[in-house]
Amino acid sequence: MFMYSVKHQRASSVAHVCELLAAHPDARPLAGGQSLIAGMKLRLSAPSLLVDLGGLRELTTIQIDAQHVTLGAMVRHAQVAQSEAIRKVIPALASLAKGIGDPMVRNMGTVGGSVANNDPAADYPAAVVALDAVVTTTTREIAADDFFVGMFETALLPGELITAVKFRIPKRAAYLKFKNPASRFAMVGVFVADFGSAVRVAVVGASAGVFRVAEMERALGRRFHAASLDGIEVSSAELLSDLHSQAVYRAHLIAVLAKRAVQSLTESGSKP
Amino acid sequence: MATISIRVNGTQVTREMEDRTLLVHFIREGAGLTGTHVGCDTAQCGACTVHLDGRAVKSCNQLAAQANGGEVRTIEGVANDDGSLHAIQVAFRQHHGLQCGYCTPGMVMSALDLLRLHPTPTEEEIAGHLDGNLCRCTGYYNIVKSIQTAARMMAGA
Amino acid sequence: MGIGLACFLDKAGTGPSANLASRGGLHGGYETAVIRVHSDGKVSLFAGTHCHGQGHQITYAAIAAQRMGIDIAHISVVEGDTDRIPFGNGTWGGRSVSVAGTAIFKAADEVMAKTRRIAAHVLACDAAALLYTKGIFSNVAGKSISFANIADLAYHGANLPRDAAFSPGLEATAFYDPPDSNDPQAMHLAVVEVDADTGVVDIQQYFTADDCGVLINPMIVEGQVHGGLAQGIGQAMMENVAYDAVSGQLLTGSFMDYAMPRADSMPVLKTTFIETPAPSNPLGAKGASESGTIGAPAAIGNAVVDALWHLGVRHIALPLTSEKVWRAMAQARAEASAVPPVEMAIRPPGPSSHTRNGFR
Amino acid sequence: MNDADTPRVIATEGIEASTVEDAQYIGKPLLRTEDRRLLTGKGRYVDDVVLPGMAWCAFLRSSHAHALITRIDTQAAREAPEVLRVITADEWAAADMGALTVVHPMPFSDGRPMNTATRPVFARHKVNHVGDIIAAVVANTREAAQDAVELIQVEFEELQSNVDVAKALDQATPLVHEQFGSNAVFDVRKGDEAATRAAIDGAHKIVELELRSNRLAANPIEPRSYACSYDASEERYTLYATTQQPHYLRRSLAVYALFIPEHKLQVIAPNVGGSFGIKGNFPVEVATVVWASRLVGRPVKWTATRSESMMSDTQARDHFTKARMGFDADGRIVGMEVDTLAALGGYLSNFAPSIPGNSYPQTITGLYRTPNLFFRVRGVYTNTVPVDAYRGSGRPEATWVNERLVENGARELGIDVVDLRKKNLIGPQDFPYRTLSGRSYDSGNPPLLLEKLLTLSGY
Repeated sequence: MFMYSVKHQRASSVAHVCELLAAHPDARPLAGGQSLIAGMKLRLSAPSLLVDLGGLRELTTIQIDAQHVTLGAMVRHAQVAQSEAIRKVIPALASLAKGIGDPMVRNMGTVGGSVANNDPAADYPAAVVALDAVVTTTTREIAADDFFVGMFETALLPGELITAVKFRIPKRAAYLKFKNPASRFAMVGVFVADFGSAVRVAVVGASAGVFRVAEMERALGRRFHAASLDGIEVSSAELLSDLHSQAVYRAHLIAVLAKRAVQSLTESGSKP
Repeated sequence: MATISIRVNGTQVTREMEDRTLLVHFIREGAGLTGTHVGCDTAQCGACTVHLDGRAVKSCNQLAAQANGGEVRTIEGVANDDGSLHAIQVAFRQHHGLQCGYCTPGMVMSALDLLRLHPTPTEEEIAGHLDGNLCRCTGYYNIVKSIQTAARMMAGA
Repeated sequence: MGIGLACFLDKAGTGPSANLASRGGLHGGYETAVIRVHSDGKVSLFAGTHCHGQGHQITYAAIAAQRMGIDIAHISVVEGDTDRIPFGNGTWGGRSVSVAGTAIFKAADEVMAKTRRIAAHVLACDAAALLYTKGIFSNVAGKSISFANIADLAYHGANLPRDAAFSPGLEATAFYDPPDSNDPQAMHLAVVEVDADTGVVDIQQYFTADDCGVLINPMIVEGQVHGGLAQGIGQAMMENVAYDAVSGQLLTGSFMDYAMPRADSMPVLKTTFIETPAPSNPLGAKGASESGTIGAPAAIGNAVVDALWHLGVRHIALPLTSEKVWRAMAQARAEASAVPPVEMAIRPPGPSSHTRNGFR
Repeated sequence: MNDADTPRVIATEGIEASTVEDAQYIGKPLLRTEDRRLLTGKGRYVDDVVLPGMAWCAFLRSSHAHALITRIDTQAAREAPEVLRVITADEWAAADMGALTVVHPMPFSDGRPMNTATRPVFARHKVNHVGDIIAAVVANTREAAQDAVELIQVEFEELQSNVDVAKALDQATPLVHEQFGSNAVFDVRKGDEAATRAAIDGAHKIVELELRSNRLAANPIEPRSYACSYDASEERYTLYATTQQPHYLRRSLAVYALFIPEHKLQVIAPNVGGSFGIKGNFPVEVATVVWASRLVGRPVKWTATRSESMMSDTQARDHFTKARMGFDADGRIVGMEVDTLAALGGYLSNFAPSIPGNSYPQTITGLYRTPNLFFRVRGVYTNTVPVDAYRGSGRPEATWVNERLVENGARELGIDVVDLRKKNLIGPQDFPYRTLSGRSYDSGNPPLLLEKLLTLSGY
């Protein structure tokens, strides 16, 4: 398929992006474009203008301090996957990035694009929620738990642009993904993050959007061990059934992946 | 319409094309280099893989305008300047790493990207890296072998 | 762990045409080849098949060059142009080498018979007494003439006897209708491991033994085995065109939903061959392209049943997706509720939930 | 040539043909001559062909599996910028054009001819699968053609659909082609039903399975593509086509579909990027491309997008089978009974009926001595993309049935799966071996092949 006619304009600054988005209500910011362009080619969306963020170097920085890893919105997945510094502080984040799509997609796709798109089967929302991140936009800061609203829906207002995502560095964390055999998106992805004081478990791929599993979080908060998850079942009532998996199987996979994620963090000799 | 100018295999190519033109169509129709192929429309098959500013990308999944001012290397730019085959091309031939040849340019460009990052990959790393490249003919065995051999040849060069 | 076997056969090089017609077929089973020697002794070889990845050029050239005793580099293979090539039936059903290859073989013989006649005429001896090696005919007297020189004479036309057997030019067309199809056979052995928690089937090792007659180019034949196998593994493990049961909508409308094997889907593989010549063609060749797709679903299906037989699993439908395998295990356990459930082993995770082995 | 006794593990590393002495080329892993071209991006596939003044074709395809077409309005598309021509079934019919022909029909066992509804170039009045072609647009650019396709307005009256092969012949299942009064295409029976039943019923062990062979898409990575130019002064067509059977494509177009003298149509198949069967049958789009090149007086090209391929390339397999196999106490097969429903799609493609009707039963007993065989195969219409040849064509379906029965037989008898196979394998001395499925196997040595496999695998 070939996309509908569209205008392309490269933005020179974040302010310029805001200007263009304000002037063209049906404009879309274009980050890496790995989902947006693909969707436009299938004629699933038809913005009149694409505001290309590709030239905005100020959005490509990775900042790490004692508590946080902050990724500029235009940081590519490959950058995260290959970053020694990130691998040192949140290896799960680097490994999540390394599992997105394929090498070519990772060379183009961006954190900001993925988070703003909020594909229910995308990986990043799991990290954002489990790592209790803050999404910084051109106008405000949004807590992870408030950011993802529904399928492909976020708290972003028209004209608002993500500029960075600030992840909290956990004591330990792991992300495991059961790949859809065709698309390589997550059929189920489970991100477990242990902050010492609390544990966060975020699931993607299984329902209309990322969600947390409170019962698992409480159990792991009491004792961070795979056995703590014994008997905890995720209800399949709200989960997706589609060509690739029925809800019941997704629910089962969540339990299995969560256990394996925890186990990978508690097994002797394994890295934090 | 937009004026798009991209350096393709060392030659500056400037064309007036619709904004919606994909990079792959700029390469195939604008630059006239048809070695880069289109095999799907959802960025799964990787037949369209080229290098943009040194990194492998799927040229069917971005606008030519996004690459404006950039530098693209395609399969036509892989062989040595004297016309002899690059080590990776020699290895693909040696190991029967191609059959119909349609996915091959994307495979080669993707493999070169891997060898840039990991000059001595294991079989498992190679197979993992080819996640974005579908081949329907070879069963991948000879492709993986080809890339391993190319790695050895390139290290020895 | 499970081991699965499949023993099976293909039917290739369908023919003769009359046999097809007797079953209602409106198309033939023959194939066409033209061997055209040019005036300098170089050769264009035209075939009515069409290559789409199988390496016809080198395979056909090998047959012609060996039969003609000339350098393979002196042969160009031409396919895929109805204005240049006599009517051919094309490439399908594992027929190109056994049928078109034989047409080439026969055209080569016809060209060489004439070449020999001309050589005998020039060297003034009996054709049967000529020795032919390395592209040169020689007689007992030690006089000789090269293949290229004969071609030159044939196209000059001036110094040939005025006899139909010595008409100018040097080319032959063969329409070859095989007397029978051939029956390539193969056997597969798959070793799988089933993840008891998730139902993920990991094909750990795969072994194939093929008897596709005489191998003209073993590198290419092995490539055909590999490629077919990937598609067979695809049918076994993941490929499935799905339609909505109610609306009839195509659910697998793109590569986002139609899963196919990738490099990391392939198991460790070992191949072997025996060569029982096909009796119906002088090359002894049989079809070699389909064994992978034929045997893999059965071998893998049998291996998974082997792995789960003790649970009471007797059959799982294709493709063997992890969910189906998981459900089969769960159902078998439920049905055998008297039997205590097998403990769910927790396995350490790999880089993703689904790791693969390397290659051989 | 190797001794049949000598197993050969092949080195995949090829050798340069120039290193071979004395023209002994057969049996050598010679490197391919086309690789240099294909590895440097110099391959030439149909979509690489650009003809001077070339226009583009795009198709409007049915989004419904089964529906009546109550109205088609092409006016907006015809008036859209850059559009040269809009074609529908009415124009095709008005021009007295032909259709695809099934080149390998299968009858009913009682002698009636099969129920033939061939795949049309344009669906008229009714669509029978998602992807069925309703109209074509020819325009100056690919994008304009695609844009104009969306301007064609079609009103449908949706019908209930029939997509499950297992239910295709059920009383309640809607008919794809009303005129036949059934979804059956053909019904082939072979073998001695009573003797086979008796042998199986009296067997020491009976294995019975319901098996499905899943529906597949061949998906060569190169999508189908056709580019045709028409020379009015010579009334000659030159067609570049993704095909594995150039002459048959010419014949289909010339003799059955467009009635062009064969000498006025040149088919060129350049590099073909994989096919596996699907580029062998007659692809309906090509007829439109060739015809349109004359109608608009310019070269016309169509290249499938992958989404289009998924709903228009012929698909494969899709069988539902009930099968039984009986064994004696030693594990010898005493009989096999097979009843298969094979989906052929919404229409018949060229070779479709012969795949389940002929190739499938011919290999159903595999390499095992089977003293009693009865099989019944019924081809059926469903509201799905037409089915045709794909690598294996009938043999994978047959092997799936045969080998699953043998495997479960061994397990239920408690006989080692290898031992049971050895007992039943055809021996080298049995060739040529005539089977009850109607085939004579030419040559082979199955026991040796099994030994080689077991040695190789260290079983």
